[in-house]
Amino acid sequence: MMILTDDQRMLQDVVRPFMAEEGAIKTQLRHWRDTGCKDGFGHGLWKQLAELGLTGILIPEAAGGAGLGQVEANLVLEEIGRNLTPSPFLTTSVAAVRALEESAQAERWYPGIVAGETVAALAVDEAKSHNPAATALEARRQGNGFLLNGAKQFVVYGASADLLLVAARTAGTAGETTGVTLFAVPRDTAGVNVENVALADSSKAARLTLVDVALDADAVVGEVDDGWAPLSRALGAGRAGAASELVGIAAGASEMTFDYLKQRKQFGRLIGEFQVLQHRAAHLYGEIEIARAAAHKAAQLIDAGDPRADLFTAVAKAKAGKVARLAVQEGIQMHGGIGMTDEHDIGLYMKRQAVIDELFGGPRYQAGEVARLSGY
Amino acid sequence: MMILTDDQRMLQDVVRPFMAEEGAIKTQLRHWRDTGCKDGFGHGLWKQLAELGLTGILIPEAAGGAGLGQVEANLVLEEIGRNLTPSPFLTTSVAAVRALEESAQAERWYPGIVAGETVAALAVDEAKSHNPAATALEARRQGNGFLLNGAKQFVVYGASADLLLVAARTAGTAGETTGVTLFAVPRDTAGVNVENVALADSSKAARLTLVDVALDADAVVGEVDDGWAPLSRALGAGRAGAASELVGIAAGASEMTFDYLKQRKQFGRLIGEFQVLQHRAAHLYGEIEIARAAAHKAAQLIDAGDPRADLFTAVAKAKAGKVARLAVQEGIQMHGGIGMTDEHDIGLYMKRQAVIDELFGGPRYQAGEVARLSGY
Amino acid sequence: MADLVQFREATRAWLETNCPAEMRVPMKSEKDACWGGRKFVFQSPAQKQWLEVMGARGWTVPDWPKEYGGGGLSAAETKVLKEEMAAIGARSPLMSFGISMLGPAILKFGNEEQKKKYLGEIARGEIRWCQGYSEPGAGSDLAGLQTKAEDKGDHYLVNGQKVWTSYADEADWIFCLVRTSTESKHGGISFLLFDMESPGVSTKPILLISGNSPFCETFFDDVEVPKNQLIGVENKGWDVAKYLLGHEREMISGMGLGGERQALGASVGGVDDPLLRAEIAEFDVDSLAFAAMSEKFIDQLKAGEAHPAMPSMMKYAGTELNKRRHELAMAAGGSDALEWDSERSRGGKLPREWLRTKANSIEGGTSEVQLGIVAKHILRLPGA
Amino acid sequence: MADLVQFREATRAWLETNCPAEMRVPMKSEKDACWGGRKFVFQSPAQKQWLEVMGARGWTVPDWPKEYGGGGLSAAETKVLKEEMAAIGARSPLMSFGISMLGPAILKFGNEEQKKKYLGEIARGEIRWCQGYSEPGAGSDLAGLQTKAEDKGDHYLVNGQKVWTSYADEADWIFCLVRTSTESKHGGISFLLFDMESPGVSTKPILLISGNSPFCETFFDDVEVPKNQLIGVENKGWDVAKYLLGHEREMISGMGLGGERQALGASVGGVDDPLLRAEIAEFDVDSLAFAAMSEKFIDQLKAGEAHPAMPSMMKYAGTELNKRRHELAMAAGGSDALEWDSERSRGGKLPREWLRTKANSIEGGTSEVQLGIVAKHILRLPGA
Repeated sequence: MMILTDDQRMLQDVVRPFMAEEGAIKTQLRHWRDTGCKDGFGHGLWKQLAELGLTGILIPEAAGGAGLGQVEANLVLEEIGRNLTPSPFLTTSVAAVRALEESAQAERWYPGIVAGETVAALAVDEAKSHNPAATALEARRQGNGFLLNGAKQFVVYGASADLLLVAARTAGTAGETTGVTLFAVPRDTAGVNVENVALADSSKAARLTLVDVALDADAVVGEVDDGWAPLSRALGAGRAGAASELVGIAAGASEMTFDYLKQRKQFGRLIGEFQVLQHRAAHLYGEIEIARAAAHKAAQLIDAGDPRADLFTAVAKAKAGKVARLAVQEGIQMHGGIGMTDEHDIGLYMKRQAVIDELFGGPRYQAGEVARLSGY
Repeated sequence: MMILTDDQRMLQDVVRPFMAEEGAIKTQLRHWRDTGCKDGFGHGLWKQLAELGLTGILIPEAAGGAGLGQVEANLVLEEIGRNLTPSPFLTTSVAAVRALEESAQAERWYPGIVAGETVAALAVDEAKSHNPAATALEARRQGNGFLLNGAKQFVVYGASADLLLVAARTAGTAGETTGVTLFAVPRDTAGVNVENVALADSSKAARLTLVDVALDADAVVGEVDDGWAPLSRALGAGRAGAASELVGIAAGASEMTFDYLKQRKQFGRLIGEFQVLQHRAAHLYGEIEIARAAAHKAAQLIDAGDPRADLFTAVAKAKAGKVARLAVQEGIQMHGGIGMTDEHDIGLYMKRQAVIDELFGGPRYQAGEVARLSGY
Repeated sequence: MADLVQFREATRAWLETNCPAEMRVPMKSEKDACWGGRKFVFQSPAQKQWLEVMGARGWTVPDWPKEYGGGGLSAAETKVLKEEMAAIGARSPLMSFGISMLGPAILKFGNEEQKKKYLGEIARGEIRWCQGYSEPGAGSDLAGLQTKAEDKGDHYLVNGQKVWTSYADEADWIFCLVRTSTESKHGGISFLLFDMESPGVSTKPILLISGNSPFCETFFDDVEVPKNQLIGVENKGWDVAKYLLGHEREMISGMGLGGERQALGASVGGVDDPLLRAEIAEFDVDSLAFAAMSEKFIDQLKAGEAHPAMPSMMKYAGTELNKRRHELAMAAGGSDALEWDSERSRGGKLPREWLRTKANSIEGGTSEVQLGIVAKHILRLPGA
Repeated sequence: MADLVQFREATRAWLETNCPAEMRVPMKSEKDACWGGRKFVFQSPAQKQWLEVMGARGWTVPDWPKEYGGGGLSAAETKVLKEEMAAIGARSPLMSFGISMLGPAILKFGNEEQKKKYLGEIARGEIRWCQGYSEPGAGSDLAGLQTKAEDKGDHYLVNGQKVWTSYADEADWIFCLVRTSTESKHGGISFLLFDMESPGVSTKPILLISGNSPFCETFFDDVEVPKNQLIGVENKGWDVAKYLLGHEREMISGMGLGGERQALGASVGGVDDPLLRAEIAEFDVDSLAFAAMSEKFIDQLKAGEAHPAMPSMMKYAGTELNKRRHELAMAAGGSDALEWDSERSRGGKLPREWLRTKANSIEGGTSEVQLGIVAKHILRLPGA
């Protein structure tokens, strides 16, 4: 069933107005950007999300969470996308929570996440393009533990994170999925050097340099050499969630644009009367509906543990990225000059789209996954 | 200088009305198609082209030809494209003539081509997709000569050809450009089996099966193992020429469509008044201009022996193919139902476009060449 | 609920007994379908028998009322019947524009007498129907039709011409839009039914660029149509037409919804060219995303939550996608796929289907018309 | 012909003597350009000297008449001068909207007194000009402007607001479209020049999404403009504007024409992803084809054979292409390219330039406006 259940609609009815108010562009994105906040997001909002039970949305009820699924998390992310709300929700409550699932580390970190006190970040990329199988950051055995050396980039909100989930290579060579091990690394561990980098959308991502970072054996999430399992879980959830965030970005940008078409006059007519803009708007509307359905499907398959989940997650991330790109491009073009000014919000959608589109693999990476998973 | 010289304009002024009249769709394409002609083109027109001095357009004046260049050949091909005139001009007067250039075989075959009595065909492809380096048809040395065994396909007008130019492998392995040898094979040579295949555009292409075809050493065009040189010359000329034919197809289809926009009424208005159709027509117009410039540039570089000729030939063939595809697709869509009927000519443009687009390598092959020649 | 279980068991038993083995083999093409009607030549006794037993029970149209020849089943029972038929691979006993298009319109707009007569014939597959909507020169502007029906007291005198009548040369009756008044464009249209064997009716197949001729031109020259063959109210035929068009659009938008969920790249077999592979992967992203949307759309329809203009969005997106699919299949087929009649192009099926798809975005309302509908009814853009 | 050879030799010798070595080094960015004007701070004595010697000779505007400060050169001589300057890599002595836009308009529409005064100042780089065309809310509908100029006898009293005035905060004078009559939309516009230091003029930079502020809002509050600063005829300013816009469009359409002929795939350095490589190859096909078209367009312009609406086609195609180029450069740059201020994104140049390109298809007439012009003036479609 591809339509929302009553419970899911209730959740949406709570989150949508909440995010439109508390997570609004002016209140959050512009505020933290213009005050030069080092985190790039508000801890207050993070706490509010916790109070709504959202930070632990994927955490089992037994562990104090809401015990809901990817579909529900995606509903939250669509609203986050719509309002460009800066928040560690995707990386912490979705990706990291899924990574830690059923591991010993979950006990340590889940309570802080549920309480809105802990922020977690995923440290996977080592080059400008996403390619987790290429993980090369070295984790050498030392005594009972490991010694980590190497670098990571595009670690979203890494400088503000308490917990870094670091993919490292314990065996094999770059390009192989076996031999990757996932480590839970507290950010204040000795040898972890963090460069806080501002991105185009004024969110923050860290570049990490790990120099002889010594970890106990229990820092391993899942099994040694078999970190691909928790990592894939985290990336799958992250990608499906990013797809919904992109759908939200597309929806927010296009709604703003469609409204503008009904208000703005040129050559004595509302620009929405021009047939070319009507048809482009109608096309865009349809594409957003399709992307939303794809993201929903991916989330459902993840929740069902269906083997097609990876395929549809790649489809959803690629499609939502392309559609959101179309939405922001049409948004700026249809707004004309005003859309190029910092004062107007539409440009902020373009910047955020670019970042989320790239996160956990851009549309071309995802389309390549679609081909690979389909056997061609 | 990218605009035509006075001489080139004079040539165009002769060829354009000639082809519009003698080469018209009704007179040629439909006539030969509907009478089920085995050749798929008219020998009468071929003779007329000879009388105009066009069959030998690229043949040196000393050999009885017009001694002109690719730019001039392309002007002819644009008119051929515009009228969908079925003719062996591209394969014979452009590709084959360039292949034979400065070879001993030229003396034998040029006079018949100049006279409009000889038809030549290029036998390169061995699989559904163009890939000349993959040539595998075997040419084994036997005595002073060679014994050829293998198969070819998509040999345009091969069943009507007097001369087949066959790329064969004398050394190396499929994928290597060295070790390919080009042979001039009279079609009536023993062991040459020809299957005449009707294509979607009602032109004909042959499938050849060569079984122990014995050839003298002087059947070699150029040097043994170095057939890549004449083959590349022929393919380069063929591709640049095909680019202009595609520009002609695009121009013919779009002119027909633009006229229709000015005549056809829907919802009480001329459909050309609808802004969406206006903008799409304007876009298409621009694309055709660009494709024409690209084809012209490629032809000029070929004539100048410029090292960038291969790059721009690939650009031109790819661009013209894409643009012609857009033109026929927009043509059918803008014509509506009537365009789907066999009675209307616009569908014929779509069929011809598909064939010429594939000939000597489709747009993706060409774009791949652009990447390769640009070093990425 | 207990009733439904019982109904399922009874249905299963009945199908087991009554569905011939030959009718449990999947159809290879549209040619294997049973179209019914006066001129239809059954391909096998089994095909005839299957139609007869199903027709007698009203299960060709399970959810129509019993008094009009239907099965009188509830929505839940209809679903059970379909599931049980699917379970044994039973073919549809009857393909029919009467079932999919005309029937619902008669149910809504016809009088009692008409319902009794026509719906029964449809249910039993006795009459094959064709559609007389489009006219030469009208194109997307359906309401601009010119075929004239003059009031001659007890009958209409019909003169004019239709095009794009599917299988008009094989159909028994036509449902037809005619102009009974010129006072207003939409207000002067009426909806008539008549026998294709009426004096003055002639048809001429249209040769398409694909080489096939599934459509005809249909000519009316002083055709007399009794007045009791008017459906609904005179001059209000546009309401009937719109209702019926809605059905058609849903049907077309649903065309690509069932199958084709497999990745194209997996079905074309061997994509060596990296640039083509890239394009196919891009296509598969769009195509699989659309498959998800189709699933959602069907669920929305079932739940009564689909926006009335949503079929336009689906029709537009689905047909444009289908055109792209065939463009890419042709590209993957290379010069093999260009052969008009050879085994390499599956007997010419590859290029012909490719050409056929070009009509997808024209028939049943062009892509441009669909986008206009979305702009107007969903986005509510001014002047759309 | 002999004269031309002589002219070339003389020019070469003069340049050799007078062009400072520093002015033969290629400019690194727009910031190295000499803009002239009252507020301009020369980057080096060489820059100042180069402007002075060229300005004194009239060679900043070699083909303008000598009596107005130009070089008085023929078209052939101008070409020789440019070739000789290019041969030694000489920088342009002066970047100026006065030269590229206002000058030609004054030459065509100005009176003798105006030509003498303004053209000379432009030629010598004494006055830097900015353009007062667009107004808030007007957008593509330039002629809908509201800035009012009331006739007060010997002067106009100007009130209103302009936007998108490039470098208004650095310019000395403005050329400005104002409304002198409301009787007709296009018929009530006049073309005024005035000093940006006039009382009542103020400017406010506009912060763009790229983080840069090359444009201003400009406000006029009871600005008094002497009547002899009207160019052409009162209420006929739209003719001047159209003439000038033609120049601007040609300039913009020519922007991408010179350089950028290198394949993008060769310049981004290492395309590992096969899908990205495919897209870049597709782009390079379009881009190199457009390079050929650009070459042809320039030749057509020179030969006087370009259709008057062709710049619209070029502007549309060139700007859409440039947007695509930067989209792909960003994709190739991955997460590095998203860094707003780091060395990995070339100090933020990569994302800022990408964002900047989004205005390409808006400024100087939107892509939609250009397509409309092509549809109307080239294709002559009805009602375009």
